[in-house]
Amino acid sequence: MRLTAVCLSLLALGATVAGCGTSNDDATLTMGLSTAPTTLDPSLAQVGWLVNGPIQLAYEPLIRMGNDGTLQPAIAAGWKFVGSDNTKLSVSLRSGVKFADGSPVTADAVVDSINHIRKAGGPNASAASLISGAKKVDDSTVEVTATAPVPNLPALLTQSWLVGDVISPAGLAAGDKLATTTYGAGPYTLDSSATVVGDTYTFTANPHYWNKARQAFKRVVVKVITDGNALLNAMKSGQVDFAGGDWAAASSAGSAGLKVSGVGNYFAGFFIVDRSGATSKPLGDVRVRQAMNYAIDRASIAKAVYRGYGRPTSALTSPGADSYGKAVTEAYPYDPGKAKSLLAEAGYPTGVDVSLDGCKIQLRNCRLVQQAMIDQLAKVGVRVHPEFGADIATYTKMSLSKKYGLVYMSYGTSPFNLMHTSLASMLVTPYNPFGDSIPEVTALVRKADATADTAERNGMYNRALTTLTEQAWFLPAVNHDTIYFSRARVGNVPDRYGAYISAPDVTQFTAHAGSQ
Amino acid sequence: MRRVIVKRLAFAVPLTLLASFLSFVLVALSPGDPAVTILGEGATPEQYAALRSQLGLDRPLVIQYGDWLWHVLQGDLGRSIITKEPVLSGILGRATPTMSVIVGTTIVSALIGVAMGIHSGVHGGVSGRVVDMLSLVGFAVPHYWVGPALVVVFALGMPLLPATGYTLAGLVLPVATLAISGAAAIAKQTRDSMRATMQGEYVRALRARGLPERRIVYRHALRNASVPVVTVVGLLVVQLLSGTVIVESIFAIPGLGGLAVASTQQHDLPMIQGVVFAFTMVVVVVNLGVDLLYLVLNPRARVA
Amino acid sequence: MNPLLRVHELGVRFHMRRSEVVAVDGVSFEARKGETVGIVGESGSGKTTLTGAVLGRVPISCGQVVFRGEDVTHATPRRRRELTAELQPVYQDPFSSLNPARTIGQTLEEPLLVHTRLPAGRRRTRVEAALEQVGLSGRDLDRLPREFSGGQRQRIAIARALVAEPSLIVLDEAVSALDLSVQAQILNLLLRLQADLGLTYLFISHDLDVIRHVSHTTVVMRRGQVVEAGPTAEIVTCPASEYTRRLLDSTLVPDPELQAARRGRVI
Amino acid sequence: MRRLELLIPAAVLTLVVLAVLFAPLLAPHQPLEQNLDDVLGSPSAQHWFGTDSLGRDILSRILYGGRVSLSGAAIALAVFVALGVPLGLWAGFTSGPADRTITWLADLLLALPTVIILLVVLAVFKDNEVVTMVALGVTGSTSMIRVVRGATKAVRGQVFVVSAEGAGLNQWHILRRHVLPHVRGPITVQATFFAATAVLVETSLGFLGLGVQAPRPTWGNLVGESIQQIQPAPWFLLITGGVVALVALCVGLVGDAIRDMTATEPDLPSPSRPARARPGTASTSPSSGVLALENVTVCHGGVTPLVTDVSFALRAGEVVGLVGESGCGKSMTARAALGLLPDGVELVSGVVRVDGADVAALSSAARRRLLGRLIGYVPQDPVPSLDPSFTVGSQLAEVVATEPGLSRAEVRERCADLLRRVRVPDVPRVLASYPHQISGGMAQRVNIALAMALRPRILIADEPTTALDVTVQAEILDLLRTLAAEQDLAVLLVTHDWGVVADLCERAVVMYAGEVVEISPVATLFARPSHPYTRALLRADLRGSTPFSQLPTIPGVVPAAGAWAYGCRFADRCVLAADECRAAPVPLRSTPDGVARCVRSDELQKAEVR
Repeated sequence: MRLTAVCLSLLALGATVAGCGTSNDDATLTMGLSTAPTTLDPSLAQVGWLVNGPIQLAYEPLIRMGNDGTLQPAIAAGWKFVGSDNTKLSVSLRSGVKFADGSPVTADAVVDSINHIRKAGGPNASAASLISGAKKVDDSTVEVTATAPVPNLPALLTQSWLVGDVISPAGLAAGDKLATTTYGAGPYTLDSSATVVGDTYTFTANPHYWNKARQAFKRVVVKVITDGNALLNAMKSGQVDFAGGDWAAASSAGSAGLKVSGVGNYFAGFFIVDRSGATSKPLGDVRVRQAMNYAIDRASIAKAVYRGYGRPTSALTSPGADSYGKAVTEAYPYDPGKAKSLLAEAGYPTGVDVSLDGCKIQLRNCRLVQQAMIDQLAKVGVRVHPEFGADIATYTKMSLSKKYGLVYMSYGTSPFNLMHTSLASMLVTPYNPFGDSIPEVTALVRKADATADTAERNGMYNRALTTLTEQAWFLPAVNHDTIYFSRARVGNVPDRYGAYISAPDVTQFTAHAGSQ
Repeated sequence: MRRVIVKRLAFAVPLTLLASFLSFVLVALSPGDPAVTILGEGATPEQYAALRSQLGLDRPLVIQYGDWLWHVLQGDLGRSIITKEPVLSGILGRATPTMSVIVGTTIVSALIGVAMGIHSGVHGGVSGRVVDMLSLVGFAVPHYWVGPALVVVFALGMPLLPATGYTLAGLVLPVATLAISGAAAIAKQTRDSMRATMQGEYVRALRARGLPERRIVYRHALRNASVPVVTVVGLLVVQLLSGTVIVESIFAIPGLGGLAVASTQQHDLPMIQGVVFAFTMVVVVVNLGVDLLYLVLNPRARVA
Repeated sequence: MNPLLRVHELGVRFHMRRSEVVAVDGVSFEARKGETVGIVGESGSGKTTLTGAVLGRVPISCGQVVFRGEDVTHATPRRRRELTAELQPVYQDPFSSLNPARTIGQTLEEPLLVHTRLPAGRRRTRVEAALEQVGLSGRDLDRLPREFSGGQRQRIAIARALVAEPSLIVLDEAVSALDLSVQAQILNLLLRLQADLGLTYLFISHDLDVIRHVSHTTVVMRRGQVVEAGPTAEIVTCPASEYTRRLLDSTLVPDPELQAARRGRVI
Repeated sequence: MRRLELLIPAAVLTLVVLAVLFAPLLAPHQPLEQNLDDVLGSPSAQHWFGTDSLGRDILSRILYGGRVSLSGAAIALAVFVALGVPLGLWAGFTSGPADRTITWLADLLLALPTVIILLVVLAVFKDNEVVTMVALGVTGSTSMIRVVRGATKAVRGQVFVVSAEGAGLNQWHILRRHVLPHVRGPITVQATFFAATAVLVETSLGFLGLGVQAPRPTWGNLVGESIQQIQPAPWFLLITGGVVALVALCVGLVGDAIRDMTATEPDLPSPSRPARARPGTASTSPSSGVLALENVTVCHGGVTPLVTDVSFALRAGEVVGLVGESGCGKSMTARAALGLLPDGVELVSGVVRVDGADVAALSSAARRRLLGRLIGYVPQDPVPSLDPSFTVGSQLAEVVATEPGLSRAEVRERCADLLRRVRVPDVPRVLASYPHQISGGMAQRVNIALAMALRPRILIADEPTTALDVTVQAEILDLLRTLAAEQDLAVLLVTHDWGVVADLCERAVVMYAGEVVEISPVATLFARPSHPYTRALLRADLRGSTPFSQLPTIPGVVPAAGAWAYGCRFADRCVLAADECRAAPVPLRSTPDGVARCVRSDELQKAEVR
């Protein structure tokens, strides 16, 4: 009798569990995330990770950045700078666009949304702070003003930087609920009933979406699978259609029939943040910092750690970025002999000791790069003493504590004025905790920002980057792709993405006809 | 029976309080900052400070704990600092998968373990040795080893079962992974107590009354041998609460173990408190269940 | 002459959860030096609790235990330990009363370690002497209990009691678990030791025949109370109480005819 | 065999520990030496275990990593033992408030999620392995506390501890000398299993990316790294996980072996000498009885004889006493008659006939059907012989219901009737009672009712009144007598009490050292015993002795099984023993109304007369 009771409860359990299963039909796209999004609120979301996938699904930006890097009209039908100093952008709004709740997207709603995000103080604060305000010009025109010349102001209004994601008036009034529900005008809308926060987010097509051509799926399910192997297994067995992957798994995924694509824009290495020698006197000497740059065998690390998806680089720029130039990326060839002699020249023939705010979490192979670099630095006499924070928050706090000469670098390519703001302006950031800056570099960047001509502007950015690289403020090793796997049924997945794309925009994918 | 329930429940109150207070203090004293988790790496120190004060994290610990407790007493477990999700729904959403894994593992482990234990305890000899050996291997082989191996064989090699996810079929592999060691522990205990019970005088007397051996083993000896086995099963359930972390990770099951790890790393105090609360409740309920089972199984415990 | 041990109106109560159990109720008797007091009773009569109270193992609720004129009813733990040199127990089961993991020598010298400051050599001599007193040899010192038979183990248990040179030995069912021939050996030994050393025994047993053989005075107990007490010869020949008579009638006689007659049967 | 089970895993463990200890000498490479041109190389001659993601030699990393992991496990173990043992001892020894407090704290520790504690400790102490392992030891210690407390409580109640207290030892001495040695077994077992758990937990933390961070190798971060590389290099995890599993397995095996060695063995004589063939003796008893044993020999382990060449028979309605001291084989004989010999003991030769049929020739099912239906059994200890978990009624019904075609009501009525027949007052209450709720005498009545439930023709009672009070004993004996007479029952009564024999039996079979030495009608036996052992044992009985007199005793002890003399087994203790007694085995010889195994029976009779 007792056994029967057990069996019955087991059956009951089975029924509940079965109810939670996700069906994987043609109309559903299932994407995998390795980290749970901390919030669904665009004003508080992190920039640049696939983690933003859920937000991209639900929020329509003013301007959409295509996966190839081009800027495409979205809620904004068009945009242009007013005047020639890149400070004022006039945006004309598309008519008839509605939020998922059916209310219209008005100029007032757009202005309120931009101003809300600007002031929210989220992780995106440094980019958002470049915008000083938005105001309604007429019912179909909004003017966005920057605090200083910002030549890439339109890019800030894309889904990549979130500032242009328009939140409905209801959403702005919703307070904390903004973090767990969606209030956008995007192609999909969150189905809270089929959502387990931190695990599964189910989105259904937004019936009011303005551009039916962009709604390739009826449903998009976002599953959080933190274990990389589990994620890959889920893809191999057909439970997930699209997800980020690991370099080590790329060949195995390829042979299992998954498409492997790389988004090429991350730098792995160290920031040499203590340029005045506060934590370790030798770091104040440019020759020591240069010696460290000569000590790194970038090609070997790229090959061993990123397996064909990484390129050696001496500078923080990628092909296609505004500051790119081949020369600066090859500024420091691998030359341990030169590294030693530079150290000796600087007065440290027996080597130097430096501290590192190291990387502990599983973040873009950071632990391997870090170990390889520590080993190579040790060979020329730079003894690195790492400490590790348990999570990104601790890691950030540690670097801001100004106790570390080096800070681990996992940083994506951005337009150069943004990179300059967070890396080399007076601003205190985890990448520049001492708030260092070089006045002539700052002046050069300011001048470039206000230059209308693109080629001329990019030349100036490259010169500024070259100076920072010559001063050896950074110790990058590899410019690497992040890897994404997709199943054959997902179409329109580009082989290469645009330079500033840090994570694919899944709303641009299509359902591959006849596949599966 | 009522005495036992009242005693256990009375015990549960201070236990819950102390457990929640200890975990609150421990986590609060550890480094890490939800403000940084929320704002990311790019905010200014002033912004962090403002958020911390908005979240009430700048108040003295005792006040923070008292505030939490006050709300709990009113039935409000609060919201996650990070995701803003209500703690209660977060816990409930995660508890179902974890509890299904635990319940499944417990049932499978108990069935297999008891069967193996009976066999070894009653028959001994070579088969007993084999059971001993199997249970040792089950104990020694790490979950992170068995889990992936099972996935490779049953999910990728011959796609019988899903590799990940929380579905009925998806529970098979995680439960199998955990049940290997669970069954091992139960088999060991069952064998030992069956062996002792089968030497009991009443077993000899039952045999002398001509009762079938099966009846003696399953109706009489097993029931008397089951008290220590129930204890081990109870301990297994409690250990599985934390023990599922690895399996949840391997099979991508959204469970309490993963929630405990994530919320600890994010310093999400309300959520951690919720997890600890849930754990404590499970411990209390399991202990109560074990006590009640004792009463059912052992008439001598009933009067006293 | 003052009695060595005087138990006066002794009462022991145990508090259960809701009720109070009176295990021993108003028991009095005296034991004179060199004599044996037999305490006889069936299970539940309180005789074991009574010995516990005398040995200080069970808290006394009322009444008095006087040893050598000293009121030890509520002696401090320290005084109690000192008293153990004078008051030694021997228990029923020779198989469980010796620690199976320790050699005979180790077990026997324990009382000496507690009560004396003798050097190791002298301790060994004393232990050997005690062993010889009970009919074993000093060669057995380094052996473990499991190498001895039940009777030998009971001899060892008696030797342990003797080592501390006590004046009173409490024998709690000390021969009940032994076979007939061994029981006779141990009784002989106990009687001889009493004669040689002037020991006083408090002899607890359920077996009236054993009590009759060894004790000078007998206390018959039932449900915690004394049914009757007095010189053994009187009690076994003309019992005053109905209960004692029933006890006597129930004992079996190793003689078929006699036994049949006692049971009112005819062969 | 037992030794090997300890030696092999212990040897493997020692090898691993030594290899780890001497890693600087043994490791073929430096543990941190990278070679980015040879990452994730498969096992080869150069790198036996292959290379890791930065081209480091995995074998060397495992050797060096073991130093952290094994010392970590040692630390956790030390804390586990240092905390768990004293607290467990304290709780188990004192009981009362200390016990309650400690148990409560242990429960609290159990309720706190280990994961959270370890995570917090790792965060506060920046991946400090030592502190983490200390924390693990603390959280784990609940199980040690529970086990030690339980074991201590068990030892605490032992008579030898009470005796030691009686000897005046203080608590510290008692703990150290008497309790600790007995709790050592469970402590060792717990400790070994925890040591293995600690290794597993350390590596599991590595799996979650926690604990000591690379480049410094530990088994934990090696496992963590190999999990990341499971796709390109599955053997990496195979090796790292394999080392962990091997160590855990060996530690577990050592623990198991120690447990087996410390577990108390049943007190059966160990096989020593093969049974020597006794000269054949003619079956002296007629096989006409309902129960007949013919030349029964029972051995332990196939070699040590416990009972040799026993023959006797019971007629219907006859009560026969089987008498002797412990170790003489009377219980084993009774069990052979029942066909319920303990494990390892078997009937080597001879025949047991029930109603004329050779029991050994029957199938085991048929043999079982004899029990209860033809043969009933009354045990020595009445209460422990009843299943404590079922009511008297349900145990009775279980037996009664084996008779087919009875309705529930009929079964119930039969049960009540059975109890009435064994003169149980207040039948409904007893039927509803559990064994612990009734007195010993009542329980023995229930046992008799159970034995009589299927109306057997033979009753085998093994010391049925030894555990009872005298007043109750008389009642039970009367009951047995009535049952035997009313139902024409053959009763085999095992006893060591001459009084019981005198009271109930018509004949007695006297056993000494595994063999029958005399069979006589009781009147003859008590008046003129035919064997010196019978006579000596009768004389040793103090009933009828002069108070305070020295009793006649038998010198020496009953020889242990397997240590029996070749000739007369009693010769060494016999006052009449002569050379001829020791020369050859003595056969049973007829006496005027029975048999006796003595060459000097005649002298004995004369001496008796004198």
